[in-house]
Amino acid sequence: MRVNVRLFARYREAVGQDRFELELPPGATVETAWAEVVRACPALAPFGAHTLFAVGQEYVGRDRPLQGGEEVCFFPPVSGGRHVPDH
Amino acid sequence: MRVNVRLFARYREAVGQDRFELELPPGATVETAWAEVVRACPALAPFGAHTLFAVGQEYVGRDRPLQGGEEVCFFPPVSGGRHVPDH
Amino acid sequence: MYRITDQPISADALAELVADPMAGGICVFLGVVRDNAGGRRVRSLEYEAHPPMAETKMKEIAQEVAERFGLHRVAILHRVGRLAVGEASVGIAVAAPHRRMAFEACQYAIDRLKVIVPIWKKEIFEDGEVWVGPATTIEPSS
Amino acid sequence: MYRITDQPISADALAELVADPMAGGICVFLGVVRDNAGGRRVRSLEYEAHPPMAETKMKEIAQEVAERFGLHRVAILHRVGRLAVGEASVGIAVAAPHRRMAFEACQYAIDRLKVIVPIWKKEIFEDGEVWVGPATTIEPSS
Repeated sequence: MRVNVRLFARYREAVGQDRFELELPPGATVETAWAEVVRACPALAPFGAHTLFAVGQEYVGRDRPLQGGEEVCFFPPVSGGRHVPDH
Repeated sequence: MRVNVRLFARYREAVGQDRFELELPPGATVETAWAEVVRACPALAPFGAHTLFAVGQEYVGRDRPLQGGEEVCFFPPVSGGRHVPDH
Repeated sequence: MYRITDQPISADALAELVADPMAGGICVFLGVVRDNAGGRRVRSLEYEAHPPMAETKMKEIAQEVAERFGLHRVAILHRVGRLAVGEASVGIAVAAPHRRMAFEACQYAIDRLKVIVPIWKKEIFEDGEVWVGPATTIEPSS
Repeated sequence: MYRITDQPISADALAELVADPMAGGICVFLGVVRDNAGGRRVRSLEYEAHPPMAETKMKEIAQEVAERFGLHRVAILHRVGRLAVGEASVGIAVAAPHRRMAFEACQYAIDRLKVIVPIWKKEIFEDGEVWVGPATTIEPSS
């Protein structure tokens, strides 16, 4: 099946594009999609533990099964240690 | 000595003017001035206990002695029982 | 800026007055004329002030904000004259490095304004009117 | 109104959006670009969003405000693109019958926005840049 991947902020910059299609085996989850993308772009690997995921317009967990045609978003985490509000 | 009296809001409306001069004996206080004004305009009498007083731009007590040429303000109190904020 | 005015109050103008490169947040409060008061239908409000003393007291509030919150960017405007439902009678803007401080200082300022600033309003209902003044219980300083 | 925009944010326009005859107070918060972050001098900021999801999450915040405070007059705007020091990146307005509620609800809304709305900013310093995103620790719903 094919899903649409969207990248934001530093992920978009690291990969050099903000969206692409991904071919995944049946039964793939958000985690499967993430692993595929990291394999193609190892620069994303260090962020894995803190990445946020969304499908459609809702945050989801890594184990969320994907359906063909769905859009999965990879949201980069808060920048290293900067949990202080700026305003 | 002569002092300037200023009236605001309902006091201004009750007396029909917002300022006038008052002739007071030496040693007169804010209380003396208030009593004089109430004598001339008894409609103010019921508010006496809650009136606020200011001389210049500062709140003062009833026992504040007045100097010739000073301006004394009589501020009407909050309307009966309406201590609830409106916004 | 601390001013009694007979002109409409603009939140943007207030925010502009407190703008500061070190500010991360600006809190603007507008007090607006409601269509009801004490259960009665309000037609309009008429505000009256002792302008020089009101401005002096507003400046005192800004000094209190500076002492309590360490903030120096405060603007307070209060309108006088007849206002219709929906119009702003008072506007306060506070700029702060962080947002929590902006909210707290702005709320402090409007709470104090209601107590110490000599401004009265006449609530004009369809069936009468009533004067409301500052809720001060402060001890005079002399 | 809950909107991602590339236009300047106006506090007056926000206040206008929440205007209500029953409102006695309107609290407007503007988050503005500070000249420093983490001790470094900021040259500009660049905001990026997932607009449809950001707008959905803003609407959720307004629903939370309605549930917690009983208020239905909330407007949230967030700007994207490059912003200079002093420009507003986010604006929130809340109208309420009484002022305390307006302050509390507005503060609640901006606190939530920082956590759940998918918006990132790149802080551009004189000597480098860094991305900052939502501070969410929420448990995904599925």
